[in-house]
This record gives sequence, structure tokens and C-alpha cells, in this order.
Amino acid sequence: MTAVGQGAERGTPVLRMEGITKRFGSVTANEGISFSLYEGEVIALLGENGAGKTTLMNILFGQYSADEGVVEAFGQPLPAGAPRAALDAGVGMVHQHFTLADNLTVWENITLGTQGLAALSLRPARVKAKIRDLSKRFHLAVDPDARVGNLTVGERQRVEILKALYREARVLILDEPTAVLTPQETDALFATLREAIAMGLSIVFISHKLHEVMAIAHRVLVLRHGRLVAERQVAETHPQELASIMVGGDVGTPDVPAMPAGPALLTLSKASAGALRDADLTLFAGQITGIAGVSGNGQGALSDLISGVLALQSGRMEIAGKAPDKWDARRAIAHGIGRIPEDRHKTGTIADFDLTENAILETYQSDFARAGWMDWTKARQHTEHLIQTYDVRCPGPETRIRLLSGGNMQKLILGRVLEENPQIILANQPVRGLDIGAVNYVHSRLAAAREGGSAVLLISEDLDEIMKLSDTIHVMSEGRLSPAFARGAISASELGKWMAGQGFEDAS
Amino acid sequence: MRLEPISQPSLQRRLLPPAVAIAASFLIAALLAQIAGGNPFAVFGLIFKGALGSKFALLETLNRATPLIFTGLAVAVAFRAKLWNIGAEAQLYAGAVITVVLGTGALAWPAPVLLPTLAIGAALAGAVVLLVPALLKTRFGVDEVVTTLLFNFIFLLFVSYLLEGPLKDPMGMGWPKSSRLVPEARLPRIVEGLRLHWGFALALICAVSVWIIDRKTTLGFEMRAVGQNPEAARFAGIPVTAVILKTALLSGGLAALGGFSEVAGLKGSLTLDLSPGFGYTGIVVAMLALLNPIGVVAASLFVAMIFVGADSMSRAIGVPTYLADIMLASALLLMVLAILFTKFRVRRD
Amino acid sequence: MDLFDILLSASFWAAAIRIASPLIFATIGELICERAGVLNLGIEGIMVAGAFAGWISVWAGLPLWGGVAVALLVGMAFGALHSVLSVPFGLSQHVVGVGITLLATSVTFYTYRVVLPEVSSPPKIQAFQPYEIPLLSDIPLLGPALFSQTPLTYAAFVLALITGLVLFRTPLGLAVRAAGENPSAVAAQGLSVTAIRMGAVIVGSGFMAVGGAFLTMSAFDSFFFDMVGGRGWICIALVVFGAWRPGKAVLGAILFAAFDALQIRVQQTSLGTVIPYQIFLMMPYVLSILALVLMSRSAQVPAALMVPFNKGTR
Amino acid sequence: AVAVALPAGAFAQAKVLKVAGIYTVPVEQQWVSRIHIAAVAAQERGDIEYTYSENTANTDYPRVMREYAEQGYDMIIGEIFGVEQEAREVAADYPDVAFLMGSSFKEDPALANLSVFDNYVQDASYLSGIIAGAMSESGKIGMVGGFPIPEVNRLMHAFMAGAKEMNPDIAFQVSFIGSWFDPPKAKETAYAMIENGADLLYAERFGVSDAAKEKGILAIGNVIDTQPDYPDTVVASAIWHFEPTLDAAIAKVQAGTFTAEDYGTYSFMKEGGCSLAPYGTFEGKIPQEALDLVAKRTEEIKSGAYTVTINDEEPKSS
Ligand SMILES: Nc1ncnc2c1ncn2[C@@H]1O[C@H](COP(=O)(O)OP(=O)(O)OP(=O)(O)O)[C@@H](O)[C@H]1O
Ligand SMILES: Nc1ncnc2c1ncn2[C@@H]1O[C@H](COP(=O)(O)OP(=O)(O)OP(=O)(O)O)[C@@H](O)[C@H]1O
Ligand SMILES: [Mg+2]
Ligand SMILES: [Mg+2]
Repeated sequence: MTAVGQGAERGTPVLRMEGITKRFGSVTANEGISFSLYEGEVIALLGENGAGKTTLMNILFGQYSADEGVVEAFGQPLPAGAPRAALDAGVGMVHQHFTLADNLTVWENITLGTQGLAALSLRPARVKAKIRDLSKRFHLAVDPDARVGNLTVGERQRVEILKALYREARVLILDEPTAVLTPQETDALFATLREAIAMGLSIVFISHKLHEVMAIAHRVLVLRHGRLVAERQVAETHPQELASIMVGGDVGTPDVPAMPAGPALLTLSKASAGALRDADLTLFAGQITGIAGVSGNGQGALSDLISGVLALQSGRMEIAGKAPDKWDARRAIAHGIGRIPEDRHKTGTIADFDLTENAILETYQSDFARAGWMDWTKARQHTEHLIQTYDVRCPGPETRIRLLSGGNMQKLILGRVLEENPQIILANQPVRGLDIGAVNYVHSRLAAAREGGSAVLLISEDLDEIMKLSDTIHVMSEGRLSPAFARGAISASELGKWMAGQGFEDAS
Repeated sequence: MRLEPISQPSLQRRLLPPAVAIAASFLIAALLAQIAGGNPFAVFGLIFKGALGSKFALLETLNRATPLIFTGLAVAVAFRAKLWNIGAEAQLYAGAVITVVLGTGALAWPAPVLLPTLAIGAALAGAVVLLVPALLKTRFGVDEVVTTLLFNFIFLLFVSYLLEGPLKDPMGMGWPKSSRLVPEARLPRIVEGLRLHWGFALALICAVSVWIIDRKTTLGFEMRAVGQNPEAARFAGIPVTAVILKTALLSGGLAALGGFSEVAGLKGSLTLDLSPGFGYTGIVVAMLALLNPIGVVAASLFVAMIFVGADSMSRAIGVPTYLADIMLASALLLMVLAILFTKFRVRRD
Repeated sequence: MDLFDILLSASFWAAAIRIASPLIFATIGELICERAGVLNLGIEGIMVAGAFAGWISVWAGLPLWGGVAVALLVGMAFGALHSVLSVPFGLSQHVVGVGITLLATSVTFYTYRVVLPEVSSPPKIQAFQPYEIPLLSDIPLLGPALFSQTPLTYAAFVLALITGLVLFRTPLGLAVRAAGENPSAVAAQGLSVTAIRMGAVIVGSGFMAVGGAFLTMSAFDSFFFDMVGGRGWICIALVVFGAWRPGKAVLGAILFAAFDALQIRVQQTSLGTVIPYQIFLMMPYVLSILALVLMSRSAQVPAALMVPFNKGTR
Repeated sequence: AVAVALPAGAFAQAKVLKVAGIYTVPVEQQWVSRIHIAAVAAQERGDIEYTYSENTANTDYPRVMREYAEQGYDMIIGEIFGVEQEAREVAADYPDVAFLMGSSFKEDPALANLSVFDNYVQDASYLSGIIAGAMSESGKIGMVGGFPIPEVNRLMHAFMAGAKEMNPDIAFQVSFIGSWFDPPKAKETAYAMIENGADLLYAERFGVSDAAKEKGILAIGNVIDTQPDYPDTVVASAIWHFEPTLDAAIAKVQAGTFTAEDYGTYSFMKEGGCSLAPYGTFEGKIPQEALDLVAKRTEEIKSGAYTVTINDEEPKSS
């Protein structure tokens, strides 16, 4: 694929950052960064977790103010710390973490702040008409009257972009817009962006996925430890080079050689729970079972069922050949089920707890307490061991986990799970938002666990990830689970058909 | 304006803002005293004298702090688990009611048996009173801020009914108050002749116990986890509902011990005006202490000191004693602000 | 008089509306604060301050509406203090609220005592008188109940209506609601969360104070210590009861007031001789809790209620 | 400071007593206001030097007593209904200070420096009841109280007895609002009674006379004289005079003869402790029959020939 547009005719840059430095206490998040963005150009920002990408963009958008350096839009300096000024200058930003109010409707979210506060009416009809028009023009289908809380992540993403387009932004900053999107949604997003570029918009695009960068960007800037370490024209580089600049060395990908399946550790037969319907699934020791599919098709219910927070409505679940008569999260953990949650912020960790407390969250009862008394010494030792073994970069076990980057947070969770030598590992979107180094690390750990005899259930929207790691693959669609396909026995395009719901009719 | 955390606050950073806060509230008091025709310069000395200037003053301050420690702990425990218990007032009265129900002759036991029985009974009563809103929260999703708040009114009316009905002192000449506790049901005084009683010691023991529960036990860990992120706690296998109910029991029990301590230690009988809002002040105490149990003791002493000192001061210089409440309120607000400034600096941008 | 007669009498409903009026003002005030994300526990004290300020200014010579304006301004002043502490500094809304209640109450009492040192019963003012709205007040039942009230009662209803319109129909209202739902969404759209929240708290506090002033200038004609008597706390409950919507909150206030008016009347029937009077006084509170339990749990709490917003930190 | 100790009696005439009042409610409250007014009057006469603390919570009450005692006050007046035991302990610790306290208990001979009082103004209430009985046409009288405590109950009962004596068929509606200071609520309660047919109200709380005034019916005042505020509404008021109680105590302290006593009787009519307020604007509007009975009973009460019953039970509607 090649990028659309050329972005080559240099005039005045639409955006210029010069000598940007930003410190948070002792951490220097950005150091002397300068770059310019030209009309119709797409710049990709690459860098490991915590490299300073988001910080740089927040400065550009006025949410943080830089300690040093200047920001210019269309030749005019932007006052520091004023998102309003950035918006007025035509800069729009789609934040890494969505900035939408769930209880408001789509149109309310979009019109928020665009009308004079003294106005006597919101003019909903006009607002909605304009939104519909933009939706059509940029292929961003979304119902203006829907409540944002009821939307899927993909739809929310579209609302975020609509927010910027609605304000007639000339420059669009997208911070990891694809991290939570399905491949289909990503494709749709790119189509939209190409249209926007064609209309003269300029884009700063942040992603950890190199193929995306190659597909959409003209120019790539690589940040490492807060510094701009490389700049390449996309046309003149390749993913391997970018990856090695990013992490400052070579990256190896894990190897998953075929392995005979062990005994069945978990079986579902005709299991229904929540959105899950009549699922048949068997997890074998020493095997990775991949669940492909667009998120929101029952994966949540499947993993909640196995992790004990959702009750079985009908059908049967057997753990090591026996149906447990009672099933809850604590029993699941006791049965050796380890969980790498989909949303590490919401259900995986407790933000204001320190690393130690998070590390023992699931096992404090069995391993770090006696008769109701906590053994903090043991807990701290365990955490230090995890930090070492799993290379969690942090000031120490007393750090609040909120301060860790996503990658390091994920490593701690991984350690928390793997150290228990779980029989079954439930890995739901385990690499979402991680940089390549971290992704490979997580993958190799999962592969190692499989070799150690664990059964791994890998739920992912990323087909590449599924096809690379899984011994057997199921596809999920509308709560149904496809039959198992052996690795190599099915092509990506066939999987895609199942994902779209074809095949289920014939199977049933 | 932006607040920036200070990673390693200097000693000066940690001491100066609170000192300024206290000085400022003294100044406010002096100013108001002058407006009412009192001598503003006498204010400072008299507050110290009134709060700490004699053994009597000091013990009175401790005395005033005692119920606040209990209600402060009750609120701290609950708030840590994000159980918004605004009903410590009702729970305190519940403890007081049980104390007089059992302690006015119903049980003819010696003090070493009777006193613990009363304390446990009181704690149970308070626990039950908070359990109801907690159950309404876990079962029906009813907001506990509202239910605990409304329970204060309901329970006080209930106490009023009891004092005019079943619990009315037959020897009380018709006045709505309970009979007196039997001597075995009285908490002894710590210092002969002065009001301070062993309820204060009990309060300190409770504070340490809560600290131990919080830091050293699985229950404390669970309560904090549920408070910080109930979703994650549920996924980690922590029985969230059970933990909320346990928290309610603990919190309600602590507030009720305050009622026990006031009746058995101080009053000897129950009247409708047992508490001048200890339950509500407990909220302030707990937050001032940043929900730390040991901090609750310090915050209670601070609040009691300011109140007792300023109350005595305003009496001595002859200005309306409402000045004490003004000073307490301003000292409080300035102090929470000061605590903020020990940890953050304000940046303009 | 049995229950049915009471419920069908215009005077009963007139009483309910009258009792509800101060609650409506204060509930709307609290609702505005909470919609913007700030729990304002200063309400009880602000009502006391408003009750005093309105009354004393009329006593000192201002016209009635001048007194209302003074109450409003005093409420806004306390609101300003609350908002400075709770919004930009992000201090615990519980402490700030209870602190403001303590401060407003004690400052009021102190001022009262300094201004009127030796009175044995406080001076009276010429309070608002009922005004019968022509035509409307002739409607049977409804007329005497709804349209023979004092102007301040009509103002309460108008205020609730306007608040509803502003909150749900204007950009300003949208900004306020969004600030209570997700302040980062507001900040990302270039609006100042701080300004919006502070504004809401200041305005809301002003309305609470007018609620207090209703007691001294419409329901009664002089000021007494403790005369607010917990009405502020009731309003906190009414906001939840009304699911943070002005219309429902008004209904809740009327319902609560109707329970109150009812208990007053039932206390005087033959029931009053057998049932202790405390049971009657409990009625409004108990029934409120019951109503909350029965109500759908779908009521949407503003998601960012009690969550301070500090840009540049997470 | 006085350098030479002189016999206490030598100063008896000259000494201005330092008196402190401690009240659990603001001095506006009817009951306390009567004490306060008497004390202010004594101060103006030059008998005492007076200061007070109002709205003192019972928790703080013993402390405040001690603080005043420590500051050298000669006499402390107040109300210890909620803190009987503790207050007596304080009194025991300061035998040189005279305590004159409102209390529902009796004096204790072993505690010589603490005397008790209460507002036994049932005599006047009874007389006001006679007038009420004569003035009510509907035969329905409404009574709004704060809490049913003895001092309230006994006045209500005396009032009811008087009214019944004039008109045995009179029905009473009794309500308690559960607050000392909620005039709007008292007013609402009074409205409800008027709706229910009452044409005369016994105004135990602030707010009741206002309802009567607005609805054009009559009211009877209690403890204080409110006719000046409601000239067309308040027919008569039973008023308490604390002066006899206080003055007797002052005299005894000055004479060095203060001892444990029950001052309750100083509130009786024959001691001048209570009276019916002047009829004022209602002069000539009250039936002669009632005036005659009032005059007769007044005489009898003063001479001791008639005693108004003291009943502290909670009154109920009839
Ligand atoms: N609000 C903040 N307060 C303190 N330090 C911060 C803050 N935000 C960022 N940092 C620091 O800045 C560094 C860069 O963070 P930034 O969010 O820019 O990383 P990133 O490149 O966007 O990472 P990711 O790929 O994980 O999104 C972090 O390592 C952190 O130490
Ligand atoms: N309040 C803070 N103080 C210090 N550092 C912070 C703070 N907030 C964020 N950071 C830093 O910012 C960096 C990026 O944080 P962020 O939450 O964007 O991580 P992330 O990798 O993008 O996670 P995810 O994509 O899973 O949400 C982290 O390195 C973290 O250390
Ligand atoms: Mg980032
Ligand atoms: Mg990230």
C-alpha cells in the first residue's frame, strides 16, 4: 500500500513545534523536540510506551504547557495551555483515552463548546443535520441521537473524529486511534482519513502498529525517551528499520512450534451465558486456542464466564472433567485459571494501589495471608521478584500503578498470572496499546506458558496475532462460536467470512 | 491554574502551610472579636488557655475529642470503601440506646462483665442501623448518602419516642430522658474529679485497631480494594457485597461505640441532645485526617482544641460564643487547604 | 376528617405547595451544583444565611424583592467560597460542604447577636402576602391550591422551569451537564471546567439562600435560630429522588411536603391520640426512602459527581 | 483584689454579684427569655453584673459551668434538665458558687449551693384557659407545642382545665412539631387546626399567633406577652415572671443565706411569679361571665383557697 497524497509541496507549515521540552518532576517527557507539519501531510509518531508521544501532542493541543519551546499553527504562535486557542486555530485532537461524556448523546457531545454559551437554544436540528452531512461525506456512520454510553468503541472513535471535523479542523491529531479498533474498523478509519487528506487536512498519527504507519503516513518521527531520534520518509524506510530505531536494537518475534495437545482442561458444551450462545469449546493443555472475531460479539461473556463473574445460564462447563457446583471469581482463581483482562485500567488493576497490592490482588487470600492477617513482607518480596523477572520498569514496589505506562502495567499483570503457574490462561486482548517490544515480550511469555503445559485461551481482534500464535482457532460472531480450525488449516479470508457471520448458518 | 504534586516536600513545605492556616484563623477570630467589642489581642492567649492552659482545660479538650474519634473512625472506615456513611449521628444514638436499655438495671452483672457487654451490644446496634442502608444499596441500588442522611432524622425521632415512652425515666418528673445507668455500667474516670473517662482510651484503642485492620488484615485490604475499584475487586474474586456489608458493620459499630462512651462515660443517661452533631463533625474529622485512622485521632484533637479554646475565649472576652464555631469552621477549611499545599504547588499557565 | 377528605381538600394541597416552595428553591440550587459535578453540603448553612440576610435587609429598610436579592447575593458569596475550595483546589467536597454549613450558620448567628444583642423576640417584617392570580385562582381545587400563593412560591416554580430549559435546551446547560459527566470532555472542547463548575456552584448556592429566605419572608416574617431545621439535608435527598431532573425534583419536593402536610393533619385526627407524634414526624422521611427503593434504579448519577478535575494530572 | 479578709456579712449591702447565665437555647426562646429579662433588669438595677452563654450544647454544659465558676462568678443560673448528674458534680466542686438551676428534680440538702426552679405558671395558664373557653365559639381549640416536656404539658393541662370550666364541651386538638424553633412548621400546624374548625389557638410556639392572625381567629399567648405584636389576635397571655425567683436568690446570696431550696413556688401567682397579661385591645370584648370567674379564681389562688392541678403528662387531642 502507498500513502495517498504527497504532502510534498512545502509552503508555510500548518503546524510547527520548536524546541519543545516538558518535565514532570524528575521525568523529562519531551526534550528539545522540533518538527513541522505541512498541508495534506500525514506524520506518524512512533515510540515505545512512555516515549513522550502523548505528552507532545497534549502540548500541541494546549492541554499541557511546555516548559520550553514554541508552538505555531498556520504561522501564528499558539498561546500555551489553551485548548480553546488550538481549536480556534483549526487543530483538532482525538485523545488516546476518549473524551466523551457517556450519558450525553452523540450530537450533544459534538456540539459541546461550539456554540456561544449565552445562546438561548442548542438548535439540535441544525447540529444533527450538519453531523449527518459530515457522516456521509467522510463515511463515519453514527446515529446523532444515540447515547454515547451505548456505542461501541469503534463508533466512539467516529464521534471523536466527527467532533474535530464538525469544528472544521485543518489539522487532526490522532493519538493511538486504532488501538481499540477491529481491523475492519481500522480500514474504514483509513478510508475516512484519506478523504480528509484529499480535502487538504493534515494529520499527526500515533500508533504502535508499523503496518498502519506504513499505510497512512508520509513521514515518520521516532521518539525515544522523550527525544526525537529519527525522521524518515515512509517511502524510504521499512518496518524492520523503524522497529529497531524505536526500541534501540533488534526485535525478535516468538517462535511457536507445533506441539501435541495434552488433556482437556476445560470444556464448554452448549454453554450459554450473557451474550454467549450454545458455545462448544475445549481447551487442551499445551495448546493455544485463539478466538478471532470483532470485539463485542460475545468474547466478553465467554471470558467472564470462565473467570467466574458471569453465571452459566444453560449448558455445561467442566473443569478438568468435573462440573463445579459453584462458580465465582475466587473459585476460578483457585482452579488455576489466570486472567489477563481486556481492560487493564477498569478490571485488571486498582489505579491507586501500589504495585505490591496489585500484584497480590488475586492471591492475597491463599498466598499472602494467614488467618486473615496479611504477610506484607512476603508480598513485597514476591512483587520485587515479579518486577525483576518480568522487567517491569518502575521506581519500585511502592509506586502507585496509575503511574506506570500501559506496557509496564501489562507486564505486571502477566507476571501476576504466570507466577501462579495457571492451568488455564485467559488472555483477552493481551497486547492492546503496547509497543512492539512489549508485544513480543507478552507473546513469547504466552508461548512459554503453553510449552509449560498450560492451556491458553487467546481472544484477539488482531488476526495476525491469532494466526501467528494459535494451535486451534475459533471465530466468534453474534455470540456464537465456530467449530475449531487447526492452525494453517484456514486462511485469513476464510476467517474473515466467519467473522462476518457466514458459515454459522450452514454449521447449525 | 494547575496543581503540581511535589515529590519530596521539604520540612518547611510540610510545616509552613498548616502554621499559616492556624495563624489565619486566629486572625479571623481576633477581627470578629473586635467587631463585637471584645479585645482582639486577648484572643490568642485565651484560646490556648481555654484549650490547654490547665489540667482541667486539657482534659476537657480530650473529652470533647472522644466522641469525634469514634465518629471520625466510623466515617473513615466507610469512606475508604466508598460507602458514603453520612449517618454516624444515628448510629451513635443507636449505641447510646442499647447502653441505657441494658445498663439501667436490666443486667445485674459486675462491671468487668457488664461494660464489655454494653460495648458489644452498642456496637451491634449501630452496625444494624448502618446495615439497613448498606443492604438497600447492595440490593436495590439506593444511594446511601440519602438513606443514611434521612436515617438520622428517623432515628432521632425514634429516640425521642423511646425517651417519652418505653425508656422514659419513671423518676424523671416527666422529662424525656432515660433512667440512670447502674454504677457498674459507668466507665470510670481516668482522673478523679475531672470528666475525662476511659471512653477516651477506648477511642484510642479503636483507632489503633482500625489502623491494624486497615494495614494488616485481609479485610482491610478488601475494603480498600472495593473502595478504589469495585469492578476490579469483583474480577479478582473479592466478594464485593460481603465486603460492603462488613464495612457497614464496622463503621456503624464504631459510631455506636461513641454513643456508648458518651452515655457510660459522661452522661450516665440518655437525652435527645446527647450529640451536638458529632456524626456530622466526624465527616470533617475523617476527611481532615485523609481517612487515616491515626490521623483521625489527631484531627479530633485539633477540632476539639479549636472549639474548646475558642468557646472559652469568647466567653472570657464577652463576645457571642458563636465565634467558636466560626473559628472552627475557618480553621477547618484553611487546614484542608494547607494540607493540600504541603503536597502540591500551584502553577499558573 | 378522614384521610380521603384531607387529600381532596384544596387547603391541604395549598399547604403542600407552600411547604414545598423553600425546598424547591434549594433543591434546584443543589441540583445545579450536582449536575456540574459538585456535591454541595453547604446547603443547610447557606439556607440559614439566606434566611437571615433576606429578612434583616428588609428589616433594615429594603423592599421585599431587595431582600430576596440580598439573600441571593449572600448565598452566591458562600457559593463562591465553596467553589474556590472545591473546584480549582479540588478539596474534598464533603469537608468543604460541612465546613461551609458550619461557617455560614455560625457567621449568621454571630452577626445576628451583634446586630440585635438584646431582643427577646426578633423583630417582624411585612412579609410576602398571598397573591391570587386572576382567573386561574378561580379554578376549583387547583385554583386555591396552586394560584393563591405568595409571589415567592410562583418564583420557585418559574425557577424550576427555567432551570430545566437552560440545562437541557441551551449550550450553557449542556456545558454544565457535561462538566458533571466527564470534565475532560469539556476541557477537550476548549471550555473551562473550572469556570463552569464554579459558576454552577455560585448560582446554585444563590438559589439555596433564596430557599432559606422563603422561610423568613414568605412562610414567616422573622428570623429564628435553627429555623431551617434540616431542610437543606432534605433537599440533598430530593435531588437524588428527582434523579437530577428539575421536573422530577419539584414533584419530589411536593410529595415530601404533602407527606408533611398530611402528618400535621393526621396528628389531629383520632389517630393522633393513639400513635405517638414522632411516628407522624417520621412519615415524610420513611416514605421518601420507600419511594427511592421503589423507583427504578436506572437513575443516572452524574458520572463525575464528587470527582475533582485537575488538568494536567490523571 | 481585696487585701484584707472581712466577714462576708459586712459587704452584704454593697456587693454587686457576678451572675452568669448558661442556656441550651438562644435567649429568644420564650422560657429562657424570661430568665434573661429578669437578669438584665437586675443588672440595670445595679444588683448584679450579668453575662451569659446561649445555645450551649449539653455536652459542653458542665465545662461552661466550671469555666464560669473558675472565673469567680458568684451565682450561675441556667437549666440542667439534660445534665442533672454532671451539673450537680460541678456544683459540689464549687461550694462557694450559688447555682440556681432549672431542673425537673428536687434540691438536695447535701448539696447546699444548688437550688432548683421551673416555670410553674399553671395558675396563669388556667386563667387564660377560662378566657379561651369563653371566647371560642366553635368549641374547638387548637394547641401547638414543641415537645411534650413537663413545663409544656403542665401549662397545657391547666389551660385545658380552665377552658373546660367555662365550656365543658370544648374539644382540643394537640400537636407537637418536634422543634423549639420552627415557626413555619408551627404555622402550618396551626393552619391545619383552623381548617379543622378551631377558632382559637393556644400559642405555645412562635408561629401559631401568626396563623391565627392571618386567618382572623383568636390566640392565647404563653409565657410571654405577645399582644403588642398581634393586637387583634391575642386575647390574653399567661406570662411568667422570673423576677421573684431571681430576686429571692440574689437576696439570699447577698445575705449569705443561699441554700438548697426549690424555687418553683416563686413562679406561683401568689408569689407574683406569673400573671395574666393586661387584656389591652380586648378590654371589653371578653364576656363578663369569664371575667368574673377569672377575678374570683385569682383571689382564691392568691389566698390559697384554690389550687390549680399540676399535671405533667403529655396532653392528647380530645
Ligand atoms: N501527567 C503526567 N504527570 C507526570 N508525568 C507524566 C504525565 N504524563 C506523562 N508523564 C511522563 O511522561 C512520559 C511520557 O508519557 P507519554 O504519555 O507522553 O508517553 P507515550 O509516548 O504517549 O506512551 P504510550 O505509547 O504508552 O501512550 C512518561 O514516561 C511519564 O513519566
Ligand atoms: N499522573 C502521572 N504521573 C506520572 N506519570 C504518568 C501519569 N499519568 C501518566 N503517566 C505516564 O504517562 C505514560 C503514558 O500513560 P498512558 O496511560 O498513556 O499509558 P499507555 O501506555 O498509553 O496505556 P494504555 O494505552 O494502556 O492506556 C506512562 O508512561 C505513565 O508513566
Ligand atoms: Mg500515549
Ligand atoms: Mg498507549
